Amino acid sequence: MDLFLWKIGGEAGFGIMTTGLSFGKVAIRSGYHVFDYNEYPSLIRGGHNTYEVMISSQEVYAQKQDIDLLVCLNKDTYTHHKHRLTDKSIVVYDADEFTIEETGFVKLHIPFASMKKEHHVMQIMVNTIALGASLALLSGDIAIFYEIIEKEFKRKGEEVIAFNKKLTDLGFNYIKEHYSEHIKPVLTRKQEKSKMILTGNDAFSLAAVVADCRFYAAYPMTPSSTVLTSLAGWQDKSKMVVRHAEDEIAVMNTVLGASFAGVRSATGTSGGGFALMVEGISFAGVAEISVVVFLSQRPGPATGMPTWTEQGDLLFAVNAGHGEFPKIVLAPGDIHEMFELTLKAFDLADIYQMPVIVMSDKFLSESHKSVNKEDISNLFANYHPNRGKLVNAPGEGKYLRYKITDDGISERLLPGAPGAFYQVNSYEHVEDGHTTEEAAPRIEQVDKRSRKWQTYLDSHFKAPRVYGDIETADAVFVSWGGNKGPIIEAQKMLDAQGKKTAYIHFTHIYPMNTSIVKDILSKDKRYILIENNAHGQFGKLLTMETGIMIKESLLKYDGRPIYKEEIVAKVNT
Amino acid sequence: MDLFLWKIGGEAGFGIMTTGLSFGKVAIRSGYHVFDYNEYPSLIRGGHNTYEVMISSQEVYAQKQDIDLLVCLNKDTYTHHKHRLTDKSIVVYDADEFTIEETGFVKLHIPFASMKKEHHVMQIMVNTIALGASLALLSGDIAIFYEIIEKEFKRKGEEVIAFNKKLTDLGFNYIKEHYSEHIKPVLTRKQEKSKMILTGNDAFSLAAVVADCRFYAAYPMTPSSTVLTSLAGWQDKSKMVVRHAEDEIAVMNTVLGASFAGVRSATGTSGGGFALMVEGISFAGVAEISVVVFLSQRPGPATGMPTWTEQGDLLFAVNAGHGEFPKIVLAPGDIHEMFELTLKAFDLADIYQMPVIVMSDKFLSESHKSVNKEDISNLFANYHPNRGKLVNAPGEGKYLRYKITDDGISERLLPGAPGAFYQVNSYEHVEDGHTTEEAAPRIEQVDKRSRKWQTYLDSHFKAPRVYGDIETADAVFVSWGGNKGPIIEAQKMLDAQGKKTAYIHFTHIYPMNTSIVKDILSKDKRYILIENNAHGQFGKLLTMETGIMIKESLLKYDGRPIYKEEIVAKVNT
Amino acid sequence: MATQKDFSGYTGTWCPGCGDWGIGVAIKSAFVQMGMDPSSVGVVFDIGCSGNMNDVLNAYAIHGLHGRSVPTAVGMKLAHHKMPVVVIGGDGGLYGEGGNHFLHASRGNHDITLIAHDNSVYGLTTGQVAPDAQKGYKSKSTPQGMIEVSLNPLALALTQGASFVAQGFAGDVTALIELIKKAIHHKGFSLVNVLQPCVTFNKVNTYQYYMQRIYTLDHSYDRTNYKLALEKTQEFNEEKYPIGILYQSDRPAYHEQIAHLPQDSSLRERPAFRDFGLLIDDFV
Amino acid sequence: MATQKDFSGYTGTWCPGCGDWGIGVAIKSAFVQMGMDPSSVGVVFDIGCSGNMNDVLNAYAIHGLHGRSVPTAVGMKLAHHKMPVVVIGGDGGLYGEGGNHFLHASRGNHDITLIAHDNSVYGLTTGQVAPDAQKGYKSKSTPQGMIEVSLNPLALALTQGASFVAQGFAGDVTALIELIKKAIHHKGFSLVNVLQPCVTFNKVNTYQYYMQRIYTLDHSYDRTNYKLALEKTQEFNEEKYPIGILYQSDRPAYHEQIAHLPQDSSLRERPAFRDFGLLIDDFV
Ligand SMILES: Cc1ncc(C[n+]2csc(CCOP(=O)(O)OP(=O)(O)O)c2C)c(N)n1
Ligand SMILES: Cc1ncc(C[n+]2csc(CCOP(=O)(O)OP(=O)(O)O)c2C)c(N)n1
Ligand code: SF4
Ligand code: SF4
Ligand SMILES: [Mg+2]
Ligand SMILES: [Mg+2]
Repeated sequence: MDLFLWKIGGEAGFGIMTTGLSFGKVAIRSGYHVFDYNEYPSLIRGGHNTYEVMISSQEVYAQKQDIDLLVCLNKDTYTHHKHRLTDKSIVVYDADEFTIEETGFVKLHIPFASMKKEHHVMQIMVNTIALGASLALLSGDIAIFYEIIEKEFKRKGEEVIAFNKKLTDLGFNYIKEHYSEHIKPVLTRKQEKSKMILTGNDAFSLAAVVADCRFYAAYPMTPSSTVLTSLAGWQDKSKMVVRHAEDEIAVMNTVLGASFAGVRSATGTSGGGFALMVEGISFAGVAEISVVVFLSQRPGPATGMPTWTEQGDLLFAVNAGHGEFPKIVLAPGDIHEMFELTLKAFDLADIYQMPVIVMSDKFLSESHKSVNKEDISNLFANYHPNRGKLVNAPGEGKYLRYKITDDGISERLLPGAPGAFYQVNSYEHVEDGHTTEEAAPRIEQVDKRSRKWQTYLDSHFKAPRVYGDIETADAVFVSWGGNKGPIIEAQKMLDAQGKKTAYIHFTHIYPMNTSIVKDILSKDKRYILIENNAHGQFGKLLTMETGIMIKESLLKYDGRPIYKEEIVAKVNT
Repeated sequence: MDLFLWKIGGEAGFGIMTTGLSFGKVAIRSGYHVFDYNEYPSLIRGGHNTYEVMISSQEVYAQKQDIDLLVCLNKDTYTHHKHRLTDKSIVVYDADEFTIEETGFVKLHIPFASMKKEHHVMQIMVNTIALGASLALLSGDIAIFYEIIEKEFKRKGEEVIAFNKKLTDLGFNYIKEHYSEHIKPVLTRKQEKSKMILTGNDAFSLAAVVADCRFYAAYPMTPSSTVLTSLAGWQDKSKMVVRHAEDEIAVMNTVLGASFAGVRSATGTSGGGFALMVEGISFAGVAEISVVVFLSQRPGPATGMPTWTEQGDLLFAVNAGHGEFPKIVLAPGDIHEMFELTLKAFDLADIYQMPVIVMSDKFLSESHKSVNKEDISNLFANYHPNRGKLVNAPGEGKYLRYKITDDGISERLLPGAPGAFYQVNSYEHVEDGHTTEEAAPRIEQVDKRSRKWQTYLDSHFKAPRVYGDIETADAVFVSWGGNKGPIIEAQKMLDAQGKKTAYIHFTHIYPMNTSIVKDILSKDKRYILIENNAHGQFGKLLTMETGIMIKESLLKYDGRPIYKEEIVAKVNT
Repeated sequence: MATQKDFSGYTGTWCPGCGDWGIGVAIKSAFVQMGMDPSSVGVVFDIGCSGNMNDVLNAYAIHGLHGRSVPTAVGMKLAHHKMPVVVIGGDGGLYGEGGNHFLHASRGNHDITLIAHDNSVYGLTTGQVAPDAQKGYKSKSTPQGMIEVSLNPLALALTQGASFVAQGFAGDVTALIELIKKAIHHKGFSLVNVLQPCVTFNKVNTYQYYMQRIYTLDHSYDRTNYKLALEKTQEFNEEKYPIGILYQSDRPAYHEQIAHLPQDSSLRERPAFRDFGLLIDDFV
Repeated sequence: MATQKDFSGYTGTWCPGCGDWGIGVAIKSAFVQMGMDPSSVGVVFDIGCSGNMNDVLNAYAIHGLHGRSVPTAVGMKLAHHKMPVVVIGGDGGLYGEGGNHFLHASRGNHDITLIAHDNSVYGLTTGQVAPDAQKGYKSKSTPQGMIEVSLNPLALALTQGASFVAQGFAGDVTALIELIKKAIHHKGFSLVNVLQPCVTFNKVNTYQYYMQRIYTLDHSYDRTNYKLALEKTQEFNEEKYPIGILYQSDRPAYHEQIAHLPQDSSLRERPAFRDFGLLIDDFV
């Protein structure tokens, strides 16, 4: 399979991100699939910033260890990544700025510094030169990048556009002139179905709009902030009301107020902000208010490592909120699942009138992947909100907000409906919503709420999807969330080595149908738990629910995502 | 065994609580053991209030179902409790106010209303008449109650004292005159060792002072509030600084600031307030700041049933805080354990430099039990704080707050020590406390923090105590917290029925030594999980840690504590 | 038209003589006099004795979390701004636990009405001090007297942007009705700080106490004068309590300033957005 | 005596030209000039670009939670009041997330010094609006402009009881040093709101912008006059920024009012209480 990894690095604060994304856009417009991963420090300036893009003619889900083309805008980029070079790697750098002693790969000097000086450009524009050079080396069509420049700088006018094109040419032509022998046919234009390129956060944001979420409140917190800023930026088109509130507690309660009043509402945050919302989640639980909470994890505890990745909040999310009440936790594993599960999350929140948490992590939230545009458009076009038992007018008799029912779900009347009124209540309550401290209604309401879980398990829980065949597998991976990408890619590698594997991919994290799960985990197989955390939290959750303990595990907790090669190595030990 | 249950009930807001406690004090001063349980609504007025006191010449840990003497200050008291009367029961009431149709027990009319009118007293003083009557019926020594009156009203002067004594006499003499045939020798004065009578909250508060906790901050929340108000009230004696802060978030962070600066610090709350503290707990986890958090549970979710009892916050507490870090959760089962474990909690927090949560619930927090005064005095006298690796001055070389050590614990230098400085950090950090985002120090610090757990398990974890003999038991109870009382009492009842039982009582809830726990739970026995919640959370925790699932359970979640008779019934099904 | 009875749920559980009784009557009367009915008004109750009005007052209501009634009400308003939204809470919840929301909702001028029960204590948790108590106030949690100076809710709201700042007295229901009506009628953030004797736990700020120290702002008072209002808010340092509207301005409410919110319908009632192509374009 | 170098940790990671550089220098200079050394001062850093001063400034320090530096500092002070305690944070953390603490710590007059980096944005999370930005401020999170009016930190502190309220400018380090010294020297809650250009995300409130609008409070200004100060705090509505101490009073600090706290040692240093019998007596 063709898999090419392009990587660029430079000082933080100099537009590496934009450059990386532009590169990815060229790739999809040229007919390729991409997956990217970026690293940046929790500083505005002064640290190191990298961006790597996988290019493939097949769908691709994760990056790889070997770098095929490394573009170094500073020395650190080289130093930090030289261990990832092979004899096929090409390194682009400015030999006037620093020297590279090592050999065993292709070194291409481009005089970035003198070009910068000659053309009086800022450091940030050097990226454009480097991008031009990259395109040349990979047989990219410069016209495609021109289109991107035109779109991006439309507002800034012709002059800016022309200047950017010129910078692109500079790099492009330098390669053509000096290193034509190193040019590889990686981005040769192909006719393919149109693609989109987006991150997990983009997918959540888009899906929220599609789900007819009309109110989003948040307080910025990496790596969830771009949901807030995207949704805020789209307001004039989408007509969503987006509010950056004073703190996460306000956020949560405002969202609950809006949801009560009848609009689909959501919020997003990371662990620290989520910690401030858990009281509200408990409130949503007892008052039976629909809400979708997007939780994008980063390494904790506390402030932790804000711009890195981890899956360290799972058990906290599952057990979030004091007291006992039902909630649903979903975890998409890739962009497509983020679309599907976000749409589903809004439906579930309405159907079951409870909090639904959609979990992500920095790796999934901020890595771009290409998806087929038509698939997504169809998904959107065919989606129509299911608002469950929401009604516009009260029926016969006294309206009872918390009416005892077999499925645990009561009719929910839109506030303002004439001829009725009711209260939702954070206290335990009787059917009409009034406070009670009596034993009998307490038990009734606890049981009613619990039945919603059973109804969900019967109607909407989805068993984990299995990639590969468990029966014939030598190793069976068990995992969740963004690890899906590296695992799928590792399976391909192992397959090529003649090793059969299967992957049990959980998306419907909590609650779970224990008999289904028990069944799938009880074969006489080598199960390997893979998690991006130290405690093996999903493994613990599986044990809690089924009693099964998975003995082998690959746990990574240094803030970096799991690489497919690490999985392969694990299997081969 | 002699077990006598006295119960009084009346309208909320009329001093039932004080009366109940006074009754208990008479009992301990007469040489008896007591245990009490009270119920009151989450209203200042208008609801119903009851107080029941068990009296025994042996140590007693819980109330019982059958009421021996029921004092009804209103009709509700009778109606709510008539199902708990037996043919031996006595009911005291005012037949001028309401009539009792049922028969089959002893009905004693006392004209409370006309006495009230005749003597121009407020409703609240009728309690004193009723208390006098109770003492007469139970052969109590009125002089003992006189002493209590004298102590209580010392500040109010002789007149008030005399008047209260007169009211007592009124009830006392009425019984002697009219119902001498019903007098029972329940409170006949005995010479016994001095006792104290206190609640779980009292025990926590006292132990905090003894542990040399110097700073306590809190925001009121039932059923934890009396810790705040007791400690605040003792300030002039104890010199503790007690602060009622603006919210629970302030509380938590203030406590952490004080702890950093070197004083033992604690806070207390219930589920909703705890929810607001979890971000701070995560901070304490990564920054390695010692803190004791007293979590007294009430039925949730959200506001729930504020004045009732439940054990619904266990998994929330165990998993509290985003990210992965060690914490310790302890749960005393009775007053004596509350003393011991609170003292231990302060030591553990200092030794392991992490958050230690002491769990209680309304039942344990607000029920009084008698304990041997000398035992407690000795416990206190023999206690000396173990502050772990706290040092006054830096050693050789650069001081490293987060130095990597084998046991995971680093020296902690008192801020202000000359010649040094350091920072504690909510970000991931290197040994000196400065922020890092590098993989290697991240792994090192995560591992270091985890090792503290291992050290704790090796050095301070205490295996569950077993009451009875598992080998010979027909049924083995598994439980935690305040259920201990009813279970111990149920064991006595079952024993009398010829049924052998054992009780595995967990106090060191989390983390747990899995091999010890596995071992004790793997016998071929009828295990019964007993919890005061709906989800069987401790059972889930046991499964998570050991894979073992306890099949039978007794779960109660109506806000009421478990009664020993319910346990007996469970065993007999 | 709806009557007091339509608004009346269960009987209140307040202590006899509690100021909350009067406030409860005033709120219901105001609702009735404004021609509202329980289906046409949204109420968010905080947690406290004050919030226990939830059982007494019929409406589309949320009995939410302690201290969080304000943001909850903000959400309710934004989702369906056609409905008037009233917050009923105590000084512990609104100014203590929820102080940050109070402050920022003032800035936002959200069109909600706060009826703050100023009793200087935490009634429901049996009498700890509230932040607007007087310095030195002795309570269960401050037996040596509160060290902090009083929180000044009127000054806080005023300096942070509230467009309607008023003070009422639970002992004068007639005047309170008028204030509440004006507050609800006002478009924007309106605070009615109601001096409310807690007969059970507050032995200082009694009816008697207030009766001697309140005075009514008469017609000569110019409530559009910000500076004057600012001065009025300082009077409580001298234990003087002006009753009436201290300040009112007509700056637009938050929801009126959201360009894409249909003012004549509401966020809830507008048609769904389905033109997803507009957004997809960003990602190709 | 300690020097600037003793206080200097790593090199800052702020953007070139960021106002934080100037504030950093001012803080260190103030510490040095006051004869302090890194062992004698406590600092609590909030989370933000401002809080990232943690790597630059040596002290007994806590780099705590976003928005929670004030209560953390309060605890530090109460436990060991001999040590001066300084809070370094941003306007997002101190006035947004932490607004409630700011408000209540003002009331308490806790003896801590806040150096608030007023840059109108959330720097570290790349440029969303902060609550003290001007109404209409366009940012990533408010692309149509902030709807709320500015939070007024000076008025907030002043009306809620802070005993020292000042404003500085990151572009005038010399004056800032003096302000910081006075603030630390002051016994009680001291706020230094520092106008701080964020060159990366705030294109409105630049050095230029402030240079044209600041003015220094001269000797004729009476900083003990509360009313005058109150007026001064309102000037920012007209985009005028007084620099200097707006208000100072000598009401006692919180810890000075705790009767049982030994003033000459500290809570930490006092002998342990062991007379448990005194308390046991309540329970017999
Ligand atoms: C997060 C949280 N903390 C504490 C409580 C406990 N609590 C309930 S009501 C109350 C105070 C009530 O005081 P106030 O808001 O002034 O109302 P009042 O009873 O005086 O009307 C408190 C602290 C709670 N329910 N939730
Ligand atoms: C509870 C929580 N919410 C959000 C964040 C993310 N966060 C980190 S810094 C910051 C804002 C920084 O703004 P400010 O306080 O003004 O400081 P500045 O960077 O401008 O100096 C935010 C929102 C966090 N760390 N914790
Ligand atoms: S405690 Fe106070 S505020 Fe609460 S109902 Fe009684 S008098 Fe009213
Ligand atoms: S982003 Fe702004 S506040 Fe942060 S370092 Fe850069 S200039 Fe300073
Ligand atoms: Mg109050
Ligand atoms: Mg800022």
